Amino acid sequence: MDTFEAPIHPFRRAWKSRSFLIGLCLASLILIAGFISLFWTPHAIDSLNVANRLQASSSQHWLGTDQYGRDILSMLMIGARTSIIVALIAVGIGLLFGVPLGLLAATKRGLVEEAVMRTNDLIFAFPAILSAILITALLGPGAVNAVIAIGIFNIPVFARVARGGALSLSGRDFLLAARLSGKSGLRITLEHVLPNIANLLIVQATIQLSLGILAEAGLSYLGLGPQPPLASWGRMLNEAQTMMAFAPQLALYPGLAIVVSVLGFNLLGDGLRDLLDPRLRRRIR
Amino acid sequence: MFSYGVLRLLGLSLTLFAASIVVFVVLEVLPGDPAQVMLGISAQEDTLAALREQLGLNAPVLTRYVDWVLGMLQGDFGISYTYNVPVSELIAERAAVSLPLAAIALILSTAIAFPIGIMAARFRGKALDTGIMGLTQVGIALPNFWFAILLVYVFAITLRLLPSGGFPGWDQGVLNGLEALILPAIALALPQAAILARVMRSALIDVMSEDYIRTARAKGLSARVTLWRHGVRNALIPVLTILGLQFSFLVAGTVIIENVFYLPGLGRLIFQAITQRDLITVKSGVMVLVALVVLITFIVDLAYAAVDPRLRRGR
Amino acid sequence: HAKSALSLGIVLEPPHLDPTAGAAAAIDEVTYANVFEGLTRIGPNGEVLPALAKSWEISEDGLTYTFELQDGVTFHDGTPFSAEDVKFSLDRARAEDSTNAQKPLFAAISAVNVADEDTVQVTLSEPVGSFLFNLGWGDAVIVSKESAAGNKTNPIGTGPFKFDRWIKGQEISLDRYEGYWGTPVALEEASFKVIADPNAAFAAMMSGDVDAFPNFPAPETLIQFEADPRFKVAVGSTEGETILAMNNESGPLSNKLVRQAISHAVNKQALIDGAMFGRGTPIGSHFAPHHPAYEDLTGTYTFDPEKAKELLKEAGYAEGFTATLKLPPPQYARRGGELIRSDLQKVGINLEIVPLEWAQWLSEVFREKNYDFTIVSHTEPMDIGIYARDDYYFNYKNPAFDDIITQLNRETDEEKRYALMKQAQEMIAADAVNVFLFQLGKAGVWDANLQGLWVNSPIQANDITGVSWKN
Amino acid sequence: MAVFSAKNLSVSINGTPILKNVSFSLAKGEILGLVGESGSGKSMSALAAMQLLPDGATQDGSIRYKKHEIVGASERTMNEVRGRSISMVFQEPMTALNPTKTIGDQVSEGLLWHFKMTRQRALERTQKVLERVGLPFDNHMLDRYPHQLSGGQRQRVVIAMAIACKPRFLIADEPTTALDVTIQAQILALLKEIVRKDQMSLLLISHDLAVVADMADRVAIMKDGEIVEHGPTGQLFRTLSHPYSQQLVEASSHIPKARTRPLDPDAKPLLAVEGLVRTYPLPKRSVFEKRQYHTAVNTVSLRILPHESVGLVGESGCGKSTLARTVLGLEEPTKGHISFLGKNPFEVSHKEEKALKRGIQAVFQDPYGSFDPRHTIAKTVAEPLHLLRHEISETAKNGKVIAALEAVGLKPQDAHKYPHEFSGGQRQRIAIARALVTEPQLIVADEPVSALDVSIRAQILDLLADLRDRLGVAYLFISHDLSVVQAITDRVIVMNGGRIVEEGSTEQVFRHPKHPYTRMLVAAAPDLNASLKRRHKAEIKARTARQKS
Ligand SMILES: Nc1ncnc2c1ncn2[C@@H]1O[C@H](COP(=O)(O)OP(=O)(O)OP(=O)(O)O)[C@@H](O)[C@H]1O
Ligand SMILES: Nc1ncnc2c1ncn2[C@@H]1O[C@H](COP(=O)(O)OP(=O)(O)OP(=O)(O)O)[C@@H](O)[C@H]1O
Ligand SMILES: [Mg+2]
Ligand SMILES: [Mg+2]
Repeated sequence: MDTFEAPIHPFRRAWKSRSFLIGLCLASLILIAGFISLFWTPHAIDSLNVANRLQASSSQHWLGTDQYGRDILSMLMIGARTSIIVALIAVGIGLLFGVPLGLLAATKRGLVEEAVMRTNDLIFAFPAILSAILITALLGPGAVNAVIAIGIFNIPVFARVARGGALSLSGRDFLLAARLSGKSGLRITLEHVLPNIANLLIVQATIQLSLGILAEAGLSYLGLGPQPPLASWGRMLNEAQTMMAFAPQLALYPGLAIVVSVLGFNLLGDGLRDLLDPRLRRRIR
Repeated sequence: MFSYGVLRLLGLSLTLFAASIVVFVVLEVLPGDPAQVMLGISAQEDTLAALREQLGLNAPVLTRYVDWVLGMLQGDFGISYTYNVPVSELIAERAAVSLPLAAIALILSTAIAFPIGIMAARFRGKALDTGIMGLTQVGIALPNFWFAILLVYVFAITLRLLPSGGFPGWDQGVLNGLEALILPAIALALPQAAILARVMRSALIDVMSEDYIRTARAKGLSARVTLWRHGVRNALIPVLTILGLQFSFLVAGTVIIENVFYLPGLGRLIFQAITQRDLITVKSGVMVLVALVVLITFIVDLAYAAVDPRLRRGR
Repeated sequence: HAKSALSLGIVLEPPHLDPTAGAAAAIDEVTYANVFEGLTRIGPNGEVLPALAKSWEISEDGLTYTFELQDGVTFHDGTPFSAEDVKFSLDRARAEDSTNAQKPLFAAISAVNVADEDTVQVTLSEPVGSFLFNLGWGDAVIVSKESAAGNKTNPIGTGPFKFDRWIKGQEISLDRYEGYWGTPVALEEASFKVIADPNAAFAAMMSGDVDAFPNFPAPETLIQFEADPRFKVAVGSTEGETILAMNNESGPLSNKLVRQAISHAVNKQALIDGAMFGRGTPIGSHFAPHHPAYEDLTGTYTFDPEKAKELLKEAGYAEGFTATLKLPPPQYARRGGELIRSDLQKVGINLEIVPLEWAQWLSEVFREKNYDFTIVSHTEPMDIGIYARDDYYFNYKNPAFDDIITQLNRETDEEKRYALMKQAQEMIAADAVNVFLFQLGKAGVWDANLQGLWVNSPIQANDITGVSWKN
Repeated sequence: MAVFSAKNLSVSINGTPILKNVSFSLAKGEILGLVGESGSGKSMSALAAMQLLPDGATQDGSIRYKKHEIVGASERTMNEVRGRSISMVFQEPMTALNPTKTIGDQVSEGLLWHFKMTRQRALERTQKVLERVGLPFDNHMLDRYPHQLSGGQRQRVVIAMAIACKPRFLIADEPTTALDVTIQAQILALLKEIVRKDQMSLLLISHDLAVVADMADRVAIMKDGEIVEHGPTGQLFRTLSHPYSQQLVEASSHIPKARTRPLDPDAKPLLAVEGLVRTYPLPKRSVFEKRQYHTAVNTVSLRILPHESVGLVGESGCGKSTLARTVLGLEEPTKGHISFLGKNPFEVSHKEEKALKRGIQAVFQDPYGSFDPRHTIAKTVAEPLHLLRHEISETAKNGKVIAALEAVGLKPQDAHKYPHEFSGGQRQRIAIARALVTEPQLIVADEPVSALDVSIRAQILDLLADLRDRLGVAYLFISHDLSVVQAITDRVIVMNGGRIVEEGSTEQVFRHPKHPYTRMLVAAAPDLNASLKRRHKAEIKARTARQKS
């Protein structure tokens, strides 16, 4: 089995992968919407106008307005930005801490490995949502703390992936060759190991991103996520629930937005895995 | 096998010990005074002090930690600040809801996921597979609280078939209890089933490309028989991991669902206890959950050995 | 045959069931008048009614109260009720090591004497105008010496319902007490179901899982109940003055002009509409509109952003400033916060919203006074006196106001009391201590066949003693 | 009449033709050898015979078992044929067995499927079959799991599975490539015996001409999905007509040209190893157990002279690679002393260490695995120059890389390509170029050609011989393949169980092996010429016998 194959440009094949393409479309939709919201939204959302509330779709407000008279489309766009930023930074935290830890565990073995892996177990042993609630109780709700709460659980995930990847490389002769060239362990890790597990990490990152979006929605739903004036899909959903009977659009749109973005990043991750992870290619044998 | 178990158990207790420190420290620095929460805004300083003394909040940190841990080891989880009853009693009551709920959800998700996953694997690349996999993708992306709300809307409010939430207690009849758990269990199970089905499918596809499957086919076994006799059992190994993770997730991570259905479960107990600063309940409750997760991991490990003889040591 | 069971939704689960040992309103919501009774009780419209005390006499100087007790009263465990129990209960509440959350209610009592089996004499150290009202609080109910210690989990009182069982996190059920001394109640059993989530409350009500929700947590859904003949929606008042509290010592807020500017900048009607879906009455000071001494001051600060900007300019804050708005969990606060943030932004004041749990709110805002703005509803009845308290979290210091309250506390004459109350209302309004937003409305939803539930909430209680099903 | 025949069989997968008009047939009791290099379509032919072609395959032509047409036969028919009439032994004994089922279950499964019999009966039959393939009689065998057996035992189980239902036609796809030579010899003997006794027809697939020449009655040579030559064994090898066949035979007994640069037996040794021991801790079975150690290399002493080429042979797991890693300084010895260029690499200063590392480089077994797929050839070959990082300029570095590439016969333009753009032989050249770039005195080559096809192997051996003479490098040449070692080394060391059991000049050791283990090894090693000679003798004997009668 060739676990780590040549860097043939997998993107040429990308156009043939359905899930990659659909995922790319959906994810880009969300990403672009979020990005545009940095500069422009159809309406400002931090100025509330109760007189204008609960309007149906119109040329003014494409998706109508919410209970405070805010433009729902604008809220959704900013919500996209919020959840992607939260999820992205949380993934960043996971990568930043998890990958070095995983690589350390794989190269140092022995006690270091034991310590890293046991810490992983420890984090995994804490039920995620409850810990997130504890963390937000400790630090107060808000975007930053949602990032921390989600990010902490990304660390062991990436540590595991990095360690697994590094271990499956460990028997490979090119690492021995590099050692014969007098290179230090750190250097070998940076030059050989890291680039070779990059695929695995990218795939995992996409998946964690979609999980992060879901987690952010869950936390916001409980009121522990980003706070107003920032819009957040989970909070929109929570606030809309009781108005479902007379204003179903309020609950419908953010729900759809969550489904679309999670679906998008998931499909993207799946597609990337098909393209980059040779374990699947092995089946073509 | 035996000494392997002992070794694992030793590691697990170490995890528990570390967890107890983490939990204790976190709650130690958690802002908010339990006494004030209990007595409200009109309470006077001396009343507060009296209550704090009564709750044992004035003892030194180390003493409190040691007392707590020693207590737990003897089955004494402390007395809830708010409810004023032994925490162990509270947890037992709540577990009587959460554990069956998780179990039903798990059974449900397995019952849905296995056939679906196996079907998808059998008809890999065909329309059926594509359809199933598309559905599971949506299933994964669906936030379960959103799904739960929809269920309530349809089955409780519109059709009035099932209760919208709440739990009557098992002493009101097992049937009534089950009835109350159906919707929450479905809300929990479906997204999990989607994940499980995907894992089942990909594990099975992996296994079906193994050489020993070809060997079995070379013996003359038909494709279907090969799948069941040689495929499914070997595919169970990765599936077990996910099952184990899911069960702990289901037991512990149901705060949101328990809120939607106002079920008196473990997750909500802890959630409430945090907001009420019922620290002893939080501490002990979290420890029980952690222990549960750890225990399930252990059981999954043992189950591995049952499925995969390579992991049975000592032979 | 007529239904005789009631299931009633409550938002918060009581931590325990002893009203004499905790501040949680949820304790009273279950036990008040149903399980426990005091010497007096408060009626559906806030009036003081006799309860375990048949009648009373007040001495000329207002310092001695003599209570004549009801006969034939027994506790749910069968022990007879007597004057000794009254003495025990009051002494226990005011004792040094008491954990009574409303200990100040008993602060003026200097002695409780048992005159005979059915008569109790309470002596005060100074006259307290509201003493009979105070004795009607849930915190002043009479408990028996034998069972007092166990009341948290197994409450034993003298009321028409006795405690049956409590499924924690789920429901508390009561059964009719057949040995009740007074008029027997119509209901045979009642259960209080804990449903915190507004959406779940809506679902429970709609699906008929609960019969009544006297304090319905989702005002936005009421239209749907109103449109449905199965339900009755009763809108009443509460004692909850909802205010945008300001830390009168923090930076710009120490300037009266700034506070006045803020009072002008907040659009209260929009707030009531937006946050409460219209369920709330505008107020102009810290006083309940249904109280006879209420004075309508809502015109003091009309919604006028331009005026607000001018005042800010005058105060030297033409450019505005930045501050925090710390919000406790209730929806009126969280929703109102968003709207107020938007209102103040328009006059140049930028608020950072910091949501807090109650526990954190209590320690950060209430005790440490580490806040600029907060939104909270003060639900105690007749609590304008808090503005005179030293070290209260508003940091409001006005000796003239303190004087008025001292006088009010001494005064027993109704007329004069009302005059003082009006004066107090005007003073804090003029000082713009806080922004007085609205009187929290109470919206109850119940089965249209149900009768006898309270419409208003003079105290936080669900008195179901008069509830029955129509045939 | 032929038991089995394929006629004009063509197979393509997703449009790519894999087999082109392949025809062959087997008579009752006949052994047909199918040889050819990797990827030539041998396995695909076998899979077509079983109708177990991978997804996406389309086939054309005809395959017959006795009178039945197999191509396009229904799944039900095939399920009756497979295992019962046609059976197959797969290459990798570990992966061919289901790890979660017992041996008894797996062998009896086919019996239960094809015949109406009780489980009890099936297990009795299974026991008999297992005995037949030479598995020790003990009742526990049935209850064992694959991981509890050795490689040779596993392959016997796979054979038992294939012959349990007494099929008339057996296919063995590289049944011995994963095994040591001694075990290989046993398994081949077993197959031969079964075929003879049961009058079974056998299609034996192998890349090893010697094996096929020894076993098969007739031989077919495959290349690129076609059978290029086909005939009775002895005759075919005598009259090879197709150029590819000739090339193949020539390559598999290729001997590079002899050494031209003479050795100086009195020179100071380049490498001297004294009493080297290397142990590994074994995993503890219980917490309380004392830790056990496995001695991979046990008191080994050896020396290598400048320019000398020393071979190290021995069976799998005897400690060859461990010894190599220790010599390379990648692992510390547990005991013993190493001296390279007169210094102990584990005790020198940092600076001296660099110098020592420059002097000793390595070439590994798998030419693909020894490259980082993400680095260009230039970067890969330049990697050891890291040792000279403060001494030479970037241009000098490039010059050295180009020189090294040229020394192994590659073009300078190749430097910018990636490993996957090269063939197996080119890749191994690149690996050698990397080893050469620091101009080392000693190259440790751990199985450098065992992953390569015979024709490529011949090229690489030539290259190594050429470098030996041109540059004067010394080799420590590790291999389990005796013929390779014989071809390129001056001296041979034979290892068994971590110890050196015999040592001497190559010729002497192979010609007159002294140690019984060496003797066994030499005897078991397949040798094309020897088998052909044997076969020739047998043919003459048969002919004279026929003439006599
Ligand atoms: N599943 C598949 N899909 C596409 N091509 C395949 C597949 N399996 C094998 N091939 C190709 O078919 C050709 C013949 O493969 P085959 O396995 O028959 O070779 P072989 O002669 O058995 O080689 P080896 O000695 O390496 O086993 C090769 O070029 C291979 O790449
Ligand atoms: N890192 C290690 N830890 C534990 N045991 C090891 C380790 N490396 C090698 N061994 C053991 O040491 C013995 C010798 O291994 P080594 O790899 O040197 O064998 P080899 O002769 O090269 O075999 P092969 O021909 O299969 O490559 C084997 O039994 C092996 O299992
Ligand atoms: Mg092959
Ligand atoms: Mg080796």
